[in-house]
Amino acid sequence: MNALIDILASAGLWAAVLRIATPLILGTLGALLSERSGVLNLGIEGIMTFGAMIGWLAVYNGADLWTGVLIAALGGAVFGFLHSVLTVTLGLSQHVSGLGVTLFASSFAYYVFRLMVPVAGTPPTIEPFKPIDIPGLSSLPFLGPAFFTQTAPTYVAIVLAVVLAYLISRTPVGLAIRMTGENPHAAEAQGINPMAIRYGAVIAGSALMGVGGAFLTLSAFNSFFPTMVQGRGWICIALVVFASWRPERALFGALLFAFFDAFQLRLQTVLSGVVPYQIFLMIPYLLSIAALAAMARRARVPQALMQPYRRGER
Amino acid sequence: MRFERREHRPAALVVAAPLIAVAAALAVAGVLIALAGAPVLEAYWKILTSAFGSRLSVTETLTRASPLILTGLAAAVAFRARLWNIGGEGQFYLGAIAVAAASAQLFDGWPSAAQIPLLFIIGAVAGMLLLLVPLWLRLRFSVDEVVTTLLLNFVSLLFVSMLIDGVLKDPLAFGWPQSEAVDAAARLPKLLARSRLHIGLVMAVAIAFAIHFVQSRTVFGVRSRAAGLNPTGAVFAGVPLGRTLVIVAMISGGLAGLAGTIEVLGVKGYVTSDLSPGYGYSGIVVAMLANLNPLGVVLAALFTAAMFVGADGMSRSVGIPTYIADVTVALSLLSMLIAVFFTQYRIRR
Amino acid sequence: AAPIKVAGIHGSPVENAWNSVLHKALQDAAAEGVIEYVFSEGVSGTDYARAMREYAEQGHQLIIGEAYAVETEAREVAADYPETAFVLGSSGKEAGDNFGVFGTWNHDGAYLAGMLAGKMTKSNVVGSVGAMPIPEVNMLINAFGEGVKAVNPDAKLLVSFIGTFFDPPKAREAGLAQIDAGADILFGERIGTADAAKARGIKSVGSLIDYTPRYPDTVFANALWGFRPILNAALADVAAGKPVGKDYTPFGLLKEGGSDIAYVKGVAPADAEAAMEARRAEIKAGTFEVPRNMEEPK
Amino acid sequence: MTGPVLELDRISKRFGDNLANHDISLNLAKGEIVALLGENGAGKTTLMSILFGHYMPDTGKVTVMGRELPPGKPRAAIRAGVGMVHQHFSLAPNLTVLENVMTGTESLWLPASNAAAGRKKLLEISERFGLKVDPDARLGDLSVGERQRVEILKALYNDARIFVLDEPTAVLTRIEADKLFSTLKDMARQGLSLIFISHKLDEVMATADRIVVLRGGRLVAERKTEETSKAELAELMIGRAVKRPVRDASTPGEVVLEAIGVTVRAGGVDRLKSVDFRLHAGEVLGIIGVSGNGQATLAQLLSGTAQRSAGSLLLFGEETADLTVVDAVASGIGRIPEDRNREGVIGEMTIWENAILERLSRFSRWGLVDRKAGIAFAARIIEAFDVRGGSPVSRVRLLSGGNMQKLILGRNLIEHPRILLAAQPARGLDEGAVAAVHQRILEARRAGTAVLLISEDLDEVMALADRIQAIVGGRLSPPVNAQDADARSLGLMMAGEWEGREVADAV
Ligand SMILES: Nc1ncnc2c1ncn2[C@@H]1O[C@H](COP(=O)(O)OP(=O)(O)OP(=O)(O)O)[C@@H](O)[C@H]1O
Ligand SMILES: Nc1ncnc2c1ncn2[C@@H]1O[C@H](COP(=O)(O)OP(=O)(O)OP(=O)(O)O)[C@@H](O)[C@H]1O
Ligand SMILES: [Mg+2]
Ligand SMILES: [Mg+2]
Repeated sequence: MNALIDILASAGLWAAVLRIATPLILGTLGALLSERSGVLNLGIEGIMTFGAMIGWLAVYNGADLWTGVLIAALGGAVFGFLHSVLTVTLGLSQHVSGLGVTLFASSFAYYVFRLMVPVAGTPPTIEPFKPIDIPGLSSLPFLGPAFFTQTAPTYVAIVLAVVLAYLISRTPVGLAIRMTGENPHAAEAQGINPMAIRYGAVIAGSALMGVGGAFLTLSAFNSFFPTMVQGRGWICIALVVFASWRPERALFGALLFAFFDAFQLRLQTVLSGVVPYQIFLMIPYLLSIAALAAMARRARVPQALMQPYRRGER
Repeated sequence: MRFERREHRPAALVVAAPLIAVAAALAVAGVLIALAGAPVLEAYWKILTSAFGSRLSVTETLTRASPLILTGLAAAVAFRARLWNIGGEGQFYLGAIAVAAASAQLFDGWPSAAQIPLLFIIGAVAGMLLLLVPLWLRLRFSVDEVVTTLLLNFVSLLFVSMLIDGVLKDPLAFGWPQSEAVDAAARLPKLLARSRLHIGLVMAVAIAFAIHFVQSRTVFGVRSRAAGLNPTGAVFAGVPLGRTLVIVAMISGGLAGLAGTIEVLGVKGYVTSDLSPGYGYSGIVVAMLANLNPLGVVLAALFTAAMFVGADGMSRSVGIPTYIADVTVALSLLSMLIAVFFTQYRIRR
Repeated sequence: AAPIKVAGIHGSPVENAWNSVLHKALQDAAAEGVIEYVFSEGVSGTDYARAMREYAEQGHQLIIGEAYAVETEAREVAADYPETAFVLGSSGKEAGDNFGVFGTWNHDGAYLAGMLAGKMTKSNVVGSVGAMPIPEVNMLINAFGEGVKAVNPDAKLLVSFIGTFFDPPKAREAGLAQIDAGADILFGERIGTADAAKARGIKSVGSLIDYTPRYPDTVFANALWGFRPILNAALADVAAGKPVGKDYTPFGLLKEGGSDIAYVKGVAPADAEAAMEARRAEIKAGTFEVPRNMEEPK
Repeated sequence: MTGPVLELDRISKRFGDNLANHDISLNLAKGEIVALLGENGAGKTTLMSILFGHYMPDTGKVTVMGRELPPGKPRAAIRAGVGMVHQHFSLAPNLTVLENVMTGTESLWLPASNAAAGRKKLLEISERFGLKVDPDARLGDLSVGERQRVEILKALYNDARIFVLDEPTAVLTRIEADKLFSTLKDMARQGLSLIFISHKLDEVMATADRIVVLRGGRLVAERKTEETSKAELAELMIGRAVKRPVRDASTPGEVVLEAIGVTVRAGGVDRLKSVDFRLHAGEVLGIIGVSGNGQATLAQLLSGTAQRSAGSLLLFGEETADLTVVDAVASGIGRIPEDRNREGVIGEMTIWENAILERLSRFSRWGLVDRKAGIAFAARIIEAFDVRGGSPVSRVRLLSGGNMQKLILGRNLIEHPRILLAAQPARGLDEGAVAAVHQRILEARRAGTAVLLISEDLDEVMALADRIQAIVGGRLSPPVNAQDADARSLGLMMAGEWEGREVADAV
């Protein structure tokens, strides 16, 4: 029992929570934005992989870190564009297209990586983001090490969650996105081009996913490994549901899941093997399913999610 | 630009579209092959010969197609009734682990003739059960099943990983997380010696024909289609919606579970957490390529398997990164989806 | 003699430390003209047997790889291609004339590194991060722990497994968790662990390959494993037409020059280095044997 | 006066082989109300969709206030002052009324949406035109009439000068419709111009200044309202004179269906509260009421898709247990659902499959469908009921509403059911189709079928029903004979004005 309290009271746990959560926050926000406009993007796992690779590759080839982040965003956007062409313009079924994009983006990332970086033992490294020292805050007892010793992308991710929450609930474009996700015909009747909105949301969302992937190679670690995204994208899909499509809850959900993960890693050091680690990993999925069942009646799901919109077809 | 649905599909287009799609995919893949510095034309030739050029390649292609046919059918059957079962991968694993457990723990020493049919049933039931959960959530709470079935894949995989790392762990596997091997009598007979090809293929093709028959000729087939196309209308016409969907889910989940079953009994002999290279997911794409037609699924599965086996073998022959195989498969799937679309729609302005 | 045609089949991307040891040795051999080398990487369990068969049919004389995830199938394939020699990393036994096995026994180096770490820890807590509790990983971590305890019986060893082979960010998090739990030296069976040590300015021990160039101020010792002696032994057998159906593991032992410790002198106290070197000499001489404990460390 | 506010110039539009609009020109003056009439599929919605920019015309142009609109751009039409109320509502159920109204009205690049100003404007408009709404209500919680109001408010909010309303009253009750039209006239007086589409000639005559008739995609006539008549309009639309049939006197037979104190509970609410009625062979019993008062539930109860929670149901004199769809069909109840597209047919399935779906067991053996027999059955229906636009193997989706309805009627009537349940059988149909449907219902009555007609249309009920009961808040009034009823007394019944007597009867 004391051991558990020690874990909870350690600043390291909370710092880890923020770190582990960062790629999840970014990926979840990206998926959420896209789904709010009515497009499910199961390409996320592949897009994160590609972002992780291309962002790292850029930095490895001399770009600075923020340029790497930008290139990861662009890389994500390109696959977002591909997904949009398939699902928005052609109206192909979104989950099938998404699975195709995941397969393509990840295998393409590995292929390019292998061509660009011929193998030499362990993969080469870059100099990743460093924790930033926030004067005043970082030196606070407990709070400082717990919450103010992160790298810049972590703070960016949190700010983005707030910005996105504001964007969706308070701005004209957010309203347009929501209406497109609820009923694209209604949006069109209001003079909004639902196709353009969906393109925008999917592409911007995919850019966020790309950045989420790049966090892994530019901040959490300093090199790229094939398969290193390890299902984080799928967790994001679950978290969107858990968050009932709300950015502020997505932030909470990502932090909650990261908490389970960080806690689990620490629990192992005191009670190794008592609870199979798989149990902890199942939590976000099971919680999301439970959340869905609990709130399904309240119909928070964007009503036009996964419904293609074709102009002039009834 | 606008797309207009075709009321009639020109036969020439239906034939040409997939060919164009494959050509387009290979053209893009060719650029990537050239980037790696390999001879492109030779690479194409190697794709063909690695998929079909020898006894080994043919049997390998067919072996890989076998579970794909079943997962493809699982998706096609469900999608027909608008039951979006994205959970084939999870059902595959549950089917696999169930037969591995049953064969090793319950049927140890039973004769093949008794064991194998029972194991088929057990594998199918395991897959079914996993799909009935999201179906229940849909019928009871109107929870959309796309997300729930998708998420249950990960739960299922973690569950299997927990079992093969725990109670079902093979004590003889030196600590590697894998299940105990199935009884020798439970292994499926091989179709050809010195190959991996097993009777699962025959079974999968037979099931495809059976499903085609059920869908096109039986009362249940008409009802499940009605339920999928317009649930309200189906209920009004007296189709027992819940019951129909439950049966559809049982067939769909059962087929995916069966895919896991034949992979364990026919190929691998035990369960690891990398038993499936995404068969459940590929099955969805296979089903879409086949336009949900059960017989088309057989062809689409063969195509997908051949593409992978061919490109994988090619990468070894011409010495380029192995990842080209997945890239080629992904490209052909995406371009095939587009091609299928253009057989259904035409461009207007 | 004509170079021997060798194919490598790597279940993981060749960046993975273990595979990189094989890959590097094979590449070196190829560069020397001893062999012709082709390889596949990231070959999943489903595809592994096909890759073996394809290489065998293409006429490669020796196939190097890993059977861990496909033990049964790999032996079936070998039986089907008696003309081809297979030497694969395996937890099991050799089979027939043409299926040889080898294990990864760099535990000698781990033990020696533990002896240094045991003397260096101030907190009396050392950590270790592994992939999953499979025998060779267990043996390595246990050997490291034995080394620590040999010089510092009060020291405590923390053990974490990340449940997967490829998630460096996660290994890093596991390392950080151990540092939070008091560890001041980490043994990194997985890449990513040293990054945690580096982030917190403590020392760390690498495994399989020499991580010191990658983390110059962090990784002060490595439990190296060399594949070249195993490869040479296998090549010699193939060239001589002798059956390869045997266990090549011992060629990877320190005694045989297969594994060793690589450390940065002057980081550990001089007496610790001396004690360690003395033990190293004993191992080489065969007068001391590092315990091989494959049980899951607790 | 200045020139027309709106000009449609030689508009043509083709869908596949189907010429939906051919060379149509049309003007609209300031303050004018024009009605657009035409059979189902005549091209009215298509024309209006082109005007609004949903569809691209193949040829022709649209000019608003002297400025040509770029084709295919709803935004441009809205900017130019065109507002459209769609045949099928275009609203987002999960957004609030205010959000539905405001979406798209501000520049998308503004950093914040000015909800306060939007709310103020919305309330002002709703005040000015007497269209009351709660800006913060979730749209999905509103009734159909309220949604209609939101649709109109949306257009007004966009400062529309030209209004297009596509069958605005199709889903409204008479009372709601009357209110709507008085609002529209008021809008016209305030200088707005309106085009509305309707199949109801009474409304057209009462509201429009001018009437434009389309037939087969062409503009066939234009009349000033005072210079034409309902009869002429009907003839122009269909190309021949149509007259709605009226029932002739007959003597009802024995009671085939009797409900005693039936209550149906759904979603935690009593939708039907202890209702009583008797249905005789060879008569039409009309159930009239404002939508949302339980007629859908009553229809479901007798279709076998809803079950009672109390009371008893006597079918041919015998107490029935829960009535399922299969029971209903098997015991000879023909069912015409209220919503033909959602309930009546499966659009993507063929005509023959739709024809036999509810009696599959009769068209199958050993679980195998007898395709030949099904096709023959469908062919008989097509022949006997004059279903046009498809063969037994073509998809139902391709049929127009009227023909779809004939198919549904046909599959029920061809076997001479003993009871026919007809819910809103003529909703949304054009004059010709309405006449055909009424004709069939009366023929069935003559042949001894007991018909339960559920309708919101007073004219329809008065023309067809022998006896009439009103449904209000889930309760049924006692029956009155049709010859004793007039619009006024029925109106009172629909407002629930029988309560005093009902208690007396029950004693
Ligand atoms: N999206 C579409 N795709 C193909 N054909 C269409 C489409 N919309 C309309 N049509 C065709 O155009 C013709 C006119 O249809 P439209 O909807 O304009 O009729 P309408 O006059 O509005 O009928 P109703 O009174 O039933 O609403 C129809 O016959 C139909 O064939
Ligand atoms: N998506 C479509 N593609 C092709 N043709 C269509 C489409 N939708 C409708 N049609 C055609 O439009 C014609 C009229 O359709 P519509 O839906 O307007 O009928 P309707 O009589 O207005 O029905 P309702 O009364 O239910 O509105 C039909 O002949 C049908 O073939
Ligand atoms: Mg219509
Ligand atoms: Mg219309």
